[in-house]
Amino acid sequence: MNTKIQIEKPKKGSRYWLRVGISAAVIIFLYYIALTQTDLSYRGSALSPGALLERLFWNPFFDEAVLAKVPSYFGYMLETLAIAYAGTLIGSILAIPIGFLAATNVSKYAFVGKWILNAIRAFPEIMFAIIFVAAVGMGPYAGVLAIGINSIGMLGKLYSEVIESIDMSVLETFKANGASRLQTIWFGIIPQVVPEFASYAIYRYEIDVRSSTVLGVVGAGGIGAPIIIAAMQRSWEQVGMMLLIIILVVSIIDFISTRIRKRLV
Amino acid sequence: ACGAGTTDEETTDPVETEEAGEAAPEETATEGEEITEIRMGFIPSQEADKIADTVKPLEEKLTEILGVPVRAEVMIDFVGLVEGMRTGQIDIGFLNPFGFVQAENRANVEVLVKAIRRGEDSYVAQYVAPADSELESIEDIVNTPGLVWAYADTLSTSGYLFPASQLADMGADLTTHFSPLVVGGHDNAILALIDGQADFATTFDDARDVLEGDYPDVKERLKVIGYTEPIPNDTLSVRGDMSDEWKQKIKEAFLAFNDDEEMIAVMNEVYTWDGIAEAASADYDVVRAVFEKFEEDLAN
Amino acid sequence: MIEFKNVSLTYPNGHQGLKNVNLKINDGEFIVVVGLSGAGKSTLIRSINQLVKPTEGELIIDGVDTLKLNDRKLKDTRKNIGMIFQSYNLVKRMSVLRNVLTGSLGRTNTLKSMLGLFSKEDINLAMTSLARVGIEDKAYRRADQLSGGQQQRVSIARALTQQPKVILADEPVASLDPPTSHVVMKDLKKINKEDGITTLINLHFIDMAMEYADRIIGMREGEVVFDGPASEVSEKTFEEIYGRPIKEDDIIGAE
Amino acid sequence: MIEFKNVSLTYPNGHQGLKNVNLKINDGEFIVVVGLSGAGKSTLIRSINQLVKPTEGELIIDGVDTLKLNDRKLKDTRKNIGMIFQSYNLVKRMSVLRNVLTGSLGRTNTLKSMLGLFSKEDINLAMTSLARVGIEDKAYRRADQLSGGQQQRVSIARALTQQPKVILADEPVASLDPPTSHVVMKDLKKINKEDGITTLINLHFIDMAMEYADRIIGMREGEVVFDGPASEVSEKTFEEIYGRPIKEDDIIGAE
Amino acid sequence: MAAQDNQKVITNNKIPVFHKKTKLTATYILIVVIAFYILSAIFTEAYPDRIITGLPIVLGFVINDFFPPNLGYYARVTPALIETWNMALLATTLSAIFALPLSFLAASNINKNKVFYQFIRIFLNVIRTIPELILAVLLVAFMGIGAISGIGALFIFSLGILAKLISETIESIDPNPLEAIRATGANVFQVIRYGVIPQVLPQYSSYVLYVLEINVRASVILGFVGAGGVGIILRQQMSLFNYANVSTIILMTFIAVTIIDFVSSRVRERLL
Ligand SMILES: Nc1ncnc2c1ncn2[C@@H]1O[C@H](COP(=O)(O)OP(=O)(O)OP(=O)(O)O)[C@@H](O)[C@H]1O
Ligand SMILES: Nc1ncnc2c1ncn2[C@@H]1O[C@H](COP(=O)(O)OP(=O)(O)OP(=O)(O)O)[C@@H](O)[C@H]1O
Ligand SMILES: [Mg+2]
Ligand SMILES: [Mg+2]
Repeated sequence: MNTKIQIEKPKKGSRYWLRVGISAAVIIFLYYIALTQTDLSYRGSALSPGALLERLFWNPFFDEAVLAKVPSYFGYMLETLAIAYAGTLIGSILAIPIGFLAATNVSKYAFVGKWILNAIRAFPEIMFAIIFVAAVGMGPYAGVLAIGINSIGMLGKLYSEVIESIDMSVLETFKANGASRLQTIWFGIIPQVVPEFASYAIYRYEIDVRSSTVLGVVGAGGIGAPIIIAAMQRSWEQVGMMLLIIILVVSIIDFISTRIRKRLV
Repeated sequence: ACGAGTTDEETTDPVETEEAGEAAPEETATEGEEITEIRMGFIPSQEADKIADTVKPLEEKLTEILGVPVRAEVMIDFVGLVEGMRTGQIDIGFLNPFGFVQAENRANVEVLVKAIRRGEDSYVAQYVAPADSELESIEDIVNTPGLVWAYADTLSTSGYLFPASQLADMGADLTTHFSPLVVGGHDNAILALIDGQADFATTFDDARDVLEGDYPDVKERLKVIGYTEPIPNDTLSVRGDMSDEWKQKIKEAFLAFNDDEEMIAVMNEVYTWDGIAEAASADYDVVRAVFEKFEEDLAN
Repeated sequence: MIEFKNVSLTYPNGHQGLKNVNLKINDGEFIVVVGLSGAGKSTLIRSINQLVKPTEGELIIDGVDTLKLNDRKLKDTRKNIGMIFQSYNLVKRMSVLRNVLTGSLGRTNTLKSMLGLFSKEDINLAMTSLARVGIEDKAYRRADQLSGGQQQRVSIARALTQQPKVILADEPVASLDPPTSHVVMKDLKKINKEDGITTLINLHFIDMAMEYADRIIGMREGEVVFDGPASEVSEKTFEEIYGRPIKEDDIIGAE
Repeated sequence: MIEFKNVSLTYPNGHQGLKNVNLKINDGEFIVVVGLSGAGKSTLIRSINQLVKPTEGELIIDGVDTLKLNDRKLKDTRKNIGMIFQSYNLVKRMSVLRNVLTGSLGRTNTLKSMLGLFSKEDINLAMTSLARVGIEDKAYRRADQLSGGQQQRVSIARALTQQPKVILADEPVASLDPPTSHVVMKDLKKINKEDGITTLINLHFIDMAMEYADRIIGMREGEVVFDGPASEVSEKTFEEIYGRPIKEDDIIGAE
Repeated sequence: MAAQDNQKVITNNKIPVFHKKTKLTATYILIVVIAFYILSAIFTEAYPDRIITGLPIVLGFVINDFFPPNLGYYARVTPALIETWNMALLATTLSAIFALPLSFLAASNINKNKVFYQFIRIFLNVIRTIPELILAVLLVAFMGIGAISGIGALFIFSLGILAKLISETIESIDPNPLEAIRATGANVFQVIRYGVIPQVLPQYSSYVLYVLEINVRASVILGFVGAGGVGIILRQQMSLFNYANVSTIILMTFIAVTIIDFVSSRVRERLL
């Protein structure tokens, strides 16, 4: 038992070490640049965090003017929820074909799909919102469309990754069956991925609720404009109250969606 | 400088039209164009220190006066508004002077009226410095090289364009004389002074008010050391392809507010307007002139 | 009838999976293919429905050289060949019945099948197939809720629903424990007898092969080294197939 | 020595996993626990290292009632008890050697182990353990690249690296085919003999139990219904354990 | 058994493909999803006809405004994009470090203390909920203007996403190896190090890269509060209606996103 067992650790080839070396060098270089080129000096603000937090999350409950606005805030929030819901639903459905197109294991033209998705994600959501305001006018509908197309970018990517990780051996059965390509997708792939798709779509809904606030910037509706205006005014009581409402509502959604998703997967 | 307004009864009087649309809940009022709904984009000007996030009272009043439903949406950025006006999706836009100049180029909008604030149809930008600063006047700024200059962003009329133009005229080389600190908002510019990050800031007059909630003593801490020349106030514009009748109608509706205590109060609340004056594109030549100086730099 | 005429198969990496195979498989036979791991059993079976395509020779099914068929025709050929896999290859999240119904996809219009509009006959057939392997009561369960043996029987039912003339089974019992293996082998044998479906099965276990096979094909390094009725299998045959005398482990069913 | 004194275990849902168990396990014994599914075999074994905690009685290991120990002391006790699971429970993406090294975590300083700094002795020991189960050449493979039998041997090596006084094995061969099962059982027996490690194994297969066990403990519905040397096992014993006469399937090794 | 059963099955003419219960649940889900959609659509006036009439306008943007991009503008975009990249990189690194311990605390199979677990989850919800723009405004108020505030906003925001995603991965890992390692007498840190981390590593790195991409794109929004980077010039060029320049910015962001996407898929391949 004391004899030393000599098993050579498998030698990694020189190409392996070259790769590791290059990767390490690139990473170190990136961090070097990031750390030296960014102005990381911290000056601090004369404003005490305590006072700000108090104004944000405590004072609103004693501010008559803010309290009086709570119903209208909930109205905005409801609009945001509706925008996000309609947008996410459209996006999560349209993302399915693109997701399949972008999945390397089912699509010959996966790179096309991936490029489309990357292009959508590279497009700033605010630009989408502007375009849709121009196309369909201001208001929630523009927000729905912007959210919808924006969701395609991320959901399509996540979907394609799910598709890429499915059990391919099942598909062989369909080949042996004489089933058509579409049938193979419908019976062989879709059942395997539906729960994950649904789960990601629900997850995306949460994100969309939050990102629809940005759309308020161009008049695409929801709670975005009021909260940003309040922030610009440094009316922290109002900001705080709206934040609390958003947090409350998103937490409820999170709670429900976690339960739904647990049952799905 | 208040225009004569029509009375409410006149405008709400139904006017027969040949093409009264089926969809129109109420009668439309022109022969030339069928408008069943007026859509109004509303950008709270950064230059105002108090903005309401709702324009409901204004919506209601205009609906009453114009006889068609008016819907207003609040937004932060004017790009969407201008694009909407260009494509005919938005009829009325509240635009700041710089936004209007841009919008006229891009979307061919037409200015109808402009704001009166504190009895003036223009405002100024201010130069602010810490109370204990050596800087006492704009000349001091021009004479001291290397100052850190905080401003909201390069497209802000009062934050950058007008002061920059003034400083350039007074002989400062904008590219070398200052070290600029772009901070995203007028409040941040003031904040940069309070935090000692900048030597002076340029903002609208008086951005310090916004900070009073956080820093009650802001006015003691910071002093105003100068002002720019007047900048024409923000506008109310309509899309260019609107029929003249409607332009007229809208213009009159707004001008009529001058005689209506209640509406002036509303306008004051939502936009700190305390009067409304007729405006022409030429009023904004001064903005155009300033912008042209920088246009080249900004575009590249 | 399936006929291999000088069939060889070279994998893209140069490995020769089949070497000049000549075989005649008559309708209704129950054949077990045995051989060591890597002998080419799977390659042989899978070349029949061209999940791998032989590179040389002729593979004649019902008078047609299937190696020359285009994709459409090949699909038609495949419709007549049911296949059963070691790992069952069921769609886990689908119900048993739907899994079985996928056996009828080859003859169902794509659009109809996607809308779930299977013909009444097919649904009946699927249920009957489930009943034949004794698990019709599980029809609406999700496939992954069944035990391994039950899952394999679902995959047999699926193959049956295809109404094939030939069933290919690639180590159908390798993932199952011995008693369940026997149940599955018995099912396959029964179906072969009742419907006269030509059946080819790959097996590791020689005792099982002997117990069920009408005819045994022994393979070694891509070649057919034995071909004859189970009764002809002798100690010498084992040596041919395994390259060494038979050991206890071969009988219990090890690799 | 391990001693169960009137040990009972009631699961939170009210199910009684163990009913008044009294047992004495001497050092160096090789004990096989048999019983039907649900008889409480796992519960018995797992209560020794308190993966489940008995609710009543005393469980004395080397003179200490382990049911009264606090978390720290319990960890110390666990260090002396190696465990082998039916599903191997290896970390799939880690190398075999690292998996084996986790056996030495109990005696390795937390910080050092976080940094992966195992002592030379431990690494040697891990290698030796792998060699003892005959798979030292796989040390740098990822665990999921091994076959089932090899994975189970890794998990034995992991237990050995722990240098335990007791090894518990909960159906160590249930996922393996019969020949591989024998290899694993032989390994366990060999280690028991060589190192004198007390060994408790749960098994389904009675023939295997008889083949290897010094002593057999039969369980039924949470109670110990048989306890004696393998030689004393009779037809009647089977009836006691299984509640019915022995059948062929019990021998082949089915559930 | 077969013959009789066959008879029984065949005479029974109505065999549903789906079980009644399955069908019912599916129908309910569908009804709920659609009902909510209809409600939202009414609420937001999301009628399809409007997008059809608006489509030419969308195309007009692409054809008239974005095309061709003013490629010469790249000289201005590059430094801004690098600035954005740097902020995203630093913020992602920080959140990748801090998310790990947080996500262990937010995983129910590791953190068995129910109260503490809920507290962590609520905390994560809160930081994930605050819109990035508001987060940036608040941080500027706290910490003054500068890259630090921008990085801070991205950090907090991505910390929430990462910790949630990773904690969910942790909750779904194979618990058996953990039990085995626990049985060797290892303490909780050792169990995490040898049982959990190897299992979540591929997901972890893929999520980190995913968040890196999100951060690169989110810094566009931070431009609104002066946090630097490509956001500032994007907003500027948009306000000047210089869409050819905007188009260049988007094109270069696209390249950045594609590179990250490529690296991310290579890393995933390696690790899975
Ligand atoms: N796709 C492939 N590419 C290259 N070589 C392959 C491929 N598939 C199989 N082989 C090789 O062909 C030979 C025969 O493989 P085959 O799978 O037919 O063996 P088998 O008898 O089914 O073995 P087992 O009992 O392990 O399933 C093996 O040496 C195998 O490595
Ligand atoms: N965590 C638990 N909670 C409640 N009941 C349990 C739990 N674990 C086991 N049981 C029950 O305790 C009884 C004994 O279980 P145990 O796992 O010990 O049986 P076993 O003999 O190991 O069976 P098998 O051969 O199936 O592994 C069973 O009836 C089982 O359902
Ligand atoms: Mg094979
Ligand atoms: Mg058990």
